Amino acid sequence: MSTQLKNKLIFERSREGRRGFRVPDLDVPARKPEEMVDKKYLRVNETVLPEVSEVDVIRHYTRLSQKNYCVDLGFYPLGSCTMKYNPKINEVTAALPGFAGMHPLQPQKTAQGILELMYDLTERLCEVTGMSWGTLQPFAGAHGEFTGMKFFKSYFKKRGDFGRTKVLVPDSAHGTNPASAHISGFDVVEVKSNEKGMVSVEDLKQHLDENLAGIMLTNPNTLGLYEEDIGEIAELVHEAGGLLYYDGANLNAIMGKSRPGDMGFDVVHLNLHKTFSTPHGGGGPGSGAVMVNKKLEPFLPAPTVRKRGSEYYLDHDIPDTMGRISGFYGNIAVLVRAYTYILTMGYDGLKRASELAVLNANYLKEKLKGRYFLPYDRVCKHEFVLSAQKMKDAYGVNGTDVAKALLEFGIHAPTVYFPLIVHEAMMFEPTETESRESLDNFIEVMHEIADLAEKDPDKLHEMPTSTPVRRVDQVQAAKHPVVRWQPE
Amino acid sequence: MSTQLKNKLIFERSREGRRGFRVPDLDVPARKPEEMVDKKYLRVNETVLPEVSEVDVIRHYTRLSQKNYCVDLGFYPLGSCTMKYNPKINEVTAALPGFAGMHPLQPQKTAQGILELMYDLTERLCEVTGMSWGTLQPFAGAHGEFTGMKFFKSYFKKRGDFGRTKVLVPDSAHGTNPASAHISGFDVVEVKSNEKGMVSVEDLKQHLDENLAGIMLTNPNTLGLYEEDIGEIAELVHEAGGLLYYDGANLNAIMGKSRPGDMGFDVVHLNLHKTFSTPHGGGGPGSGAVMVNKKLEPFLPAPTVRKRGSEYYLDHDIPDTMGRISGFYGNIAVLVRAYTYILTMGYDGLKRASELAVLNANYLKEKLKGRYFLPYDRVCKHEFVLSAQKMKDAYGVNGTDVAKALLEFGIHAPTVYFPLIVHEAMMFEPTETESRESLDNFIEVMHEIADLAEKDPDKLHEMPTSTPVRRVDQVQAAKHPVVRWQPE
Amino acid sequence: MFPYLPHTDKEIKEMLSDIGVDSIDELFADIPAKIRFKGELKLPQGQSELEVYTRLKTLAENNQQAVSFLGAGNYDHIIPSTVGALMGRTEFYTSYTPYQPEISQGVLQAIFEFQTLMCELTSLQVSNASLYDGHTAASEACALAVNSTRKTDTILYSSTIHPYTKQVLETYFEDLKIKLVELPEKEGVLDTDSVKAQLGDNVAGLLVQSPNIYGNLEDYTGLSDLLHEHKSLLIVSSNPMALGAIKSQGEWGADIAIGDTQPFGLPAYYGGPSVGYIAATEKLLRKMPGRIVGQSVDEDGKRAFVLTLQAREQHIKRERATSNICSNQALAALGNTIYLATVGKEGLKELAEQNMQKAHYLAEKLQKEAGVKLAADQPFFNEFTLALPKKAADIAGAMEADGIFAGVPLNQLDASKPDNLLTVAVTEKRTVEEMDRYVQSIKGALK
Amino acid sequence: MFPYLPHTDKEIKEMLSDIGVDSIDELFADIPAKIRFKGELKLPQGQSELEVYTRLKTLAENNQQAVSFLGAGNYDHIIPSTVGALMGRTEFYTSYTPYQPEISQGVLQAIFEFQTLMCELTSLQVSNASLYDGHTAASEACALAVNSTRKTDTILYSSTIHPYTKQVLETYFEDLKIKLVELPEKEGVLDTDSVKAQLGDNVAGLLVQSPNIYGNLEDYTGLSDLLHEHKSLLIVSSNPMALGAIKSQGEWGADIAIGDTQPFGLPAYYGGPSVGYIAATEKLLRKMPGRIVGQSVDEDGKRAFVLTLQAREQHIKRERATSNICSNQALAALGNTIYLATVGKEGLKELAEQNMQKAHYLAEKLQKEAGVKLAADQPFFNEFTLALPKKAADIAGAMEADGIFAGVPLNQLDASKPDNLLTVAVTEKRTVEEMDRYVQSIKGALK
Ligand SMILES: Cc1ncc(COP(=O)(O)O)c(C=O)c1O
Ligand SMILES: Cc1ncc(COP(=O)(O)O)c(C=O)c1O
Repeated sequence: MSTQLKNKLIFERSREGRRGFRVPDLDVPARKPEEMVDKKYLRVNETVLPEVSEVDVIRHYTRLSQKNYCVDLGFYPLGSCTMKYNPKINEVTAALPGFAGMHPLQPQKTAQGILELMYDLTERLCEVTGMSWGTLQPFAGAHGEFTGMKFFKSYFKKRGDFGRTKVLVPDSAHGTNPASAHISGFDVVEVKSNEKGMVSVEDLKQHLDENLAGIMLTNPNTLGLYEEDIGEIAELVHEAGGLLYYDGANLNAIMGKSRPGDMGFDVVHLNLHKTFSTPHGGGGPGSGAVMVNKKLEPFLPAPTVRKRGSEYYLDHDIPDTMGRISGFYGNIAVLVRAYTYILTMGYDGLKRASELAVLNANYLKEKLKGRYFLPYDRVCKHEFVLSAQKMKDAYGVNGTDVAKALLEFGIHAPTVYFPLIVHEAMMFEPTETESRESLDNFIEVMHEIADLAEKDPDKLHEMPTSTPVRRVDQVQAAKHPVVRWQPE
Repeated sequence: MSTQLKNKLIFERSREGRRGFRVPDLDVPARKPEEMVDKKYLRVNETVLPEVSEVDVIRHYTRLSQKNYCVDLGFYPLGSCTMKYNPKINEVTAALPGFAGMHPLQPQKTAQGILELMYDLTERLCEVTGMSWGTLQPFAGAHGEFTGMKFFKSYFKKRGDFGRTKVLVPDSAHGTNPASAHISGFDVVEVKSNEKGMVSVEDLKQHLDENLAGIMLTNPNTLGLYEEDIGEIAELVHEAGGLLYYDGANLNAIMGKSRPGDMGFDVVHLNLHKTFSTPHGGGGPGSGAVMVNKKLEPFLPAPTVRKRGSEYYLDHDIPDTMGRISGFYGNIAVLVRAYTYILTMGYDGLKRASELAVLNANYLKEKLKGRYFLPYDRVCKHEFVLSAQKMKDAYGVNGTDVAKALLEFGIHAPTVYFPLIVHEAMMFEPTETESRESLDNFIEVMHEIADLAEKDPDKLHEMPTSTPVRRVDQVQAAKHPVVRWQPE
Repeated sequence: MFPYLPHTDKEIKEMLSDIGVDSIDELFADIPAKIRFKGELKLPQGQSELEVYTRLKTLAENNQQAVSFLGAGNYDHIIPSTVGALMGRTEFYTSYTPYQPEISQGVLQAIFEFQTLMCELTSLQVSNASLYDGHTAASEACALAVNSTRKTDTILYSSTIHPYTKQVLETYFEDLKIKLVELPEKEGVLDTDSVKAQLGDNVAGLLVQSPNIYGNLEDYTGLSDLLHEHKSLLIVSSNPMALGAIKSQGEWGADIAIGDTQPFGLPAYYGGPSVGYIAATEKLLRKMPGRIVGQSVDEDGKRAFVLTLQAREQHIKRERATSNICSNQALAALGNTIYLATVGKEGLKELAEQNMQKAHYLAEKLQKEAGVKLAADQPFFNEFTLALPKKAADIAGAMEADGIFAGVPLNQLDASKPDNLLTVAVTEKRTVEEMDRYVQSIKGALK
Repeated sequence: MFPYLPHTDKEIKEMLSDIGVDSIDELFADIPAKIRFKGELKLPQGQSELEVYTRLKTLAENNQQAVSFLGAGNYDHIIPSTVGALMGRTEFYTSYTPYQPEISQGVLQAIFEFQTLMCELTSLQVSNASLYDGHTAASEACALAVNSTRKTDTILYSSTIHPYTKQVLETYFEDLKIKLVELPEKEGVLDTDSVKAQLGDNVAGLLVQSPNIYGNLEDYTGLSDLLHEHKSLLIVSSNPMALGAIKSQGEWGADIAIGDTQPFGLPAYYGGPSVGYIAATEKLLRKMPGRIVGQSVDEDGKRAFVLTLQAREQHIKRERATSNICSNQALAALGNTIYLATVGKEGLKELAEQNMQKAHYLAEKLQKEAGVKLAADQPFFNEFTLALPKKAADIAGAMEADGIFAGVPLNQLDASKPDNLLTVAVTEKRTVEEMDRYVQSIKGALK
């Protein structure tokens, strides 16, 4: 296609007077806005909304879509993101008009189906995590963390324990952890990792005082390692009067194998858009459902779904509730998908998924560690972290270069520069839905990149060349931010 | 992606023992086939059906899809094909489970909705064509032509007129016309076009004898020209005792402007997958609905949809019927789309569509005729034909080269080498859904190709280079046909 | 205002001026006044999506559904979610016939896979890109038999083929100087003894069907040899779902295999779209009807797929083409391909077996508990025919009130059949409860 | 057998051997025995698609729908068919956050368009890639006000904002040493006279909403000047559909605009997903919460889009980030973008006007024919509040029997509100017949 039609913004396709949508004929008297409402309330500014036909809209976004990678096109070895396959049946059930058409404030007796689903889902997520009840309202993982921190707050407030202002977060934690603790009114204190890549119990002990509200952990941690001292850590924190928060982003490693509740956690958030296969949608919507044990159940956000006899209802009457955390009840369409997935997989499938996720990760790790530096060389769970530091020192090829080279080969990049405790970190999470040949192809490509790093590093710096755009100037974007299109 | 995963057949992705589908658990006693049926009836051969996961299936066909051009990606100036935009609302209505789940033999009182739709659609198509009733059963245009020929046969048989064995077909006709006449038991006789590109009335008159069954015409004809003598032709054929068949593939030019019935045609087939916006699906399914005038109504294929009081029913009781032409009632899902389209457009929209289709074609014609030879230079209807003959003689660039160059520019090729009466024919039909800038882009590209033909014809012979594959060796394909994959 | 018509008034004016005319009407001035359409078509005005959708939804809801034991060529099978997801890719469904292979490898490769699958299932060597449906495929197969045998003028067919197939054949051959001869049945299957009597060098082929219209499996042992002795071809039509378990056409020695692939991932949709499949022996390839995709290479030597052997087709051969077919059922064939890829080798076997197991469960239960009889004592796949003590239509009518579509009364398809025959189809979707309800319901209806 | 688990037994064995272990269990040996989970999760076994679908369909059918006049933040608008078709493109919905711009231009450009649209509608200069919903957007906006003003500790808000927004605010700020002060209303709108009394240099901002929870439009003339005198920010929340007709936030002089874009092409879906939008003045850009897409160029100088200003975000700034948000509502924002592109400039105007016209038709008819009163005599958009002579919940309950969801009883959202207030929303989808039925129904209910 010639450039005339290519690479335009929808606004640049606009033609004055063109229409792409027919509004139904008005069946009540036509009155001008100013006949109904005083002019001072009315809009004066014209908008530059596009003026395009339906054909324009469809072609524009169809072409745009083809500039995008996605799970249905290939492998995402993206650590901490659990980019597993998003089953198609989930999309079918989520599209059922009996769900999609529901207003959040319609009478609850006309909403028994969706309430049952929410109840059932909560129950199942509790079983998987070993907790007692929960909330499906958080819109994403970070929102779940915030909710978790509010559980902490409510719990200590209820006990009149106002001095507990400190939340511990490991240096390997995801950025949302400290941020969530902070916006919930906690002071964040970093706990160090030990030489094994695990929480240092020694360091932890330094922080166990009367100001301790609790700790946020993920297990397996962001290095993909199971925290071997988790039992002791839980005991220590509880003994010090603190609570334990479980960041469930990494649950995909341990379903049916180990439950946060059994580890000693008091509150758990889950990323249904990771472990439970709901699609990422280019960045959302997800769901950060939160499960708690009996101790924290009184503080659930309002409302929570409950059952009375055979009737399901939204319980707003929670005396010690932390309050409301979202407008309505969360990303319901995401919940329908997650529920569908759990039914499809069953106890046996979920466990098998974790087993194979761990198998895939260890297989990749073993096949790559000869060519890339593996800072923590032990059995991993669902993911593992390599470092490009040595490559960088030797050939000037860094983590970004490896990431961008993968794009050239038609594979998504790993997560890079996280966790922060590994220099030039590259974090790989294959998930259970990648097949052996997909992994082998990836290994082959990674070896090829390692070869190139030695033989022709400049070629790597040039990559990617065959993608819809090449490396993008991030500095210019941040220095002179242009965050909207402007008409000429 | 490395070649390891690319460009494979689904069979080449197969891994022994892999599964992509779970069959529901059996809820009746499990018995081996040979316990139910004597072994001699049972299959022995293993099949090489693929053994792949759901993930494999989705990725395989998603990637394949991206190797395909389509209307939603761009312009198809494909003459005789009416590649107009396929509205999305049609897909929504066609997916309604109330239609999709219906068995063709379920009791008709449980099928009133679909029968009403079929009735209504027949009525509307009759209005557009000026006919009296019809059948929606033909699966495609060619099937409609066959049905039309069977109307001819039935009519003459009923009259005891067994000598009428000859059907006239212009030399500019689509290949399906003579083929359909032939497989219906007629002898095909070609009628010549005159210097204006229209049916030669002189030549026609040579064939008007007692063996004449009738004539098959499309109007506008395949050169996109309205047959100016159509009134006289109809009179002549009728006077000679023959019938007139209208190939409706070109109806998009004249909706609300001119009706085959008014022109004097006795039977009309429509390509609902052209004029009525149903998608082509990579080659089908379409629908070749056939409309007839009162004279031919007694010979409708059985069953036909009728109404009695407020009840719709399938009338099998048609004493003079030509018989059954398809298993059930046609491509019903296609009918739902066409009906949706007619409701959306209304009388005003259909007429406007034809007006703009003709506007677009004339605009293109005027903008291209300076650079490409236009053999019949007059106002056209929805399409027009250029010739690459001069280009071929001068620079060795033929119709295929122009077609393939367009692919390089991201635009579909025109129809080439049809109609047969123009050397190096290139047939352009823009349809009404292409915007001004889409046409202008096309014109620009066509001019660039004309420039290249003069300056660098070899470059054109090389094209396309950036498509998923380059020019394909058709000779080898036909000489040593490989029409299925073979396991090694 | 029409959302699919992008032209603004200003653009129209400019375009007219570029063309050199003053109005759109001028562009239609070549239509002779006498036959020009004056006034407006008697149709309602255009409507908004909401209004159109509301109308269509109302129509859809005016159809009723029930637990279905209807078959006779159209079955209620599971459709995996992959099928809809992938058939819904716009690159597939809004693309044209793949005449330009460089930008059509998606459709071409999928059809090549479809052809391979059909060859595999039928145990034959070549296949095409699809025909309209299983019934018209029978006509094409018989035409193929006529065209590829010498000096033949007769097609034999079994009286046990689908009555609609028969009727379509009759329409097709009525004007072609080809005789159609029906061979009798015996106890619900083709009376194979009758074949010999009708065979002769004028016979192009014999068309049989198994499972046949009663659901019965037929035994074709020795049949192909017999036919081949007379240079006649054996054409066997089969429900392709059955081929997961029963003997395939190639295994019976058939020359041509046909059938309807609706069971493979296509919704019942009141009968269409489905796909007529055809597969044949290698030597019939150049006489095959319809489009065929072949494997080749591109200019860089890369494997590529392309429509091939087009010299058979109407747009080249015109009246001498092997068939008049042009547009076929490509998208539906893609659906079949995705279906078969998804269920896979083991899945298809399992599904076929479940169909058989469930049909046998119900048939036995009906005989034992409802005291009804099978019309014939023959092996069957997922469909069987009851010989009822009352009119089948009445029984089915009574059972409808219980929310059950009980089966197809055979005289509805062919008025010459006895009116007490009810053909019952049982797919993998029918549960044991539904079947038990069926038994209860028929007991009530028979009272 | 699990369709999403591709491993064959053979592959597992080989992979284990490559890893150098004997069994999968060995890979889990690092889980301390004490806390290892023994036994199996108490969940049912995995099921086939058909079984799962049947269960979900049953659940879906256990919900009932009616002609809906429900609003209060979630509305029943037309969704053009383009929205579903394009949101259903797998390249969009199965893609990850566009951290790799080279292979994410599709999502990035669409979000850039979304940001532009939000700026245009609100008449403000910058916007982000989306927040969770309109209610949490209010908290983020207030936090932005606090973070971008100096030494402030107070947020004022109008009592006429959505009660749920209020409640979310309370949860959000409860532990943050920020005071929330509610300003009173007068006749159904913010009592603007009360603002002055509460203003001081400690006030970070004032949050107001128009149309407010009653549906009333508020008059903010002079308000931004007043706030700006105290270096406080004006935050205005608006139903974005209203912005097609009513004064936009920027036109009122607001510093921050927020709201919920559910009306733009998103199904009601029991409240989610929707999108919280936020737009602001240029100078607040570097304090904005959430992801932002910026325009840049690639190495060849070609325009390209990229996530920018990431230094604000948690994965870089950790506890010092402007917000903790990471995943947002990207796909839903894409839906909004497609919606707005489809309805376009004129379409949005027309839709907004129809909403207003229909709501006014019903409001007037109710007053004239059913003798009910509006709670306040104020201008409104597509929603208005009735002050009924009986409990609103009872009236609504009675009307449900006529197949009508009559509106939201306001005390259901906020128990402190009078129990006779019913907020009624009328969108372009409601027909004159439905509204006339409404009037008849309420007359009956009031008897
Ligand atoms: C370990 C961890 N925790 C929390 C999150 C935040 O989840 P969300 O993006 O859903 O807010 C992520 C997301 O990448 C994560 O990897
Ligand atoms: C003029 C004309 N007639 C008939 C046909 C045959 O229609 P179908 O392909 O639907 O059989 C075509 C198709 O291209 C055509 O262009």
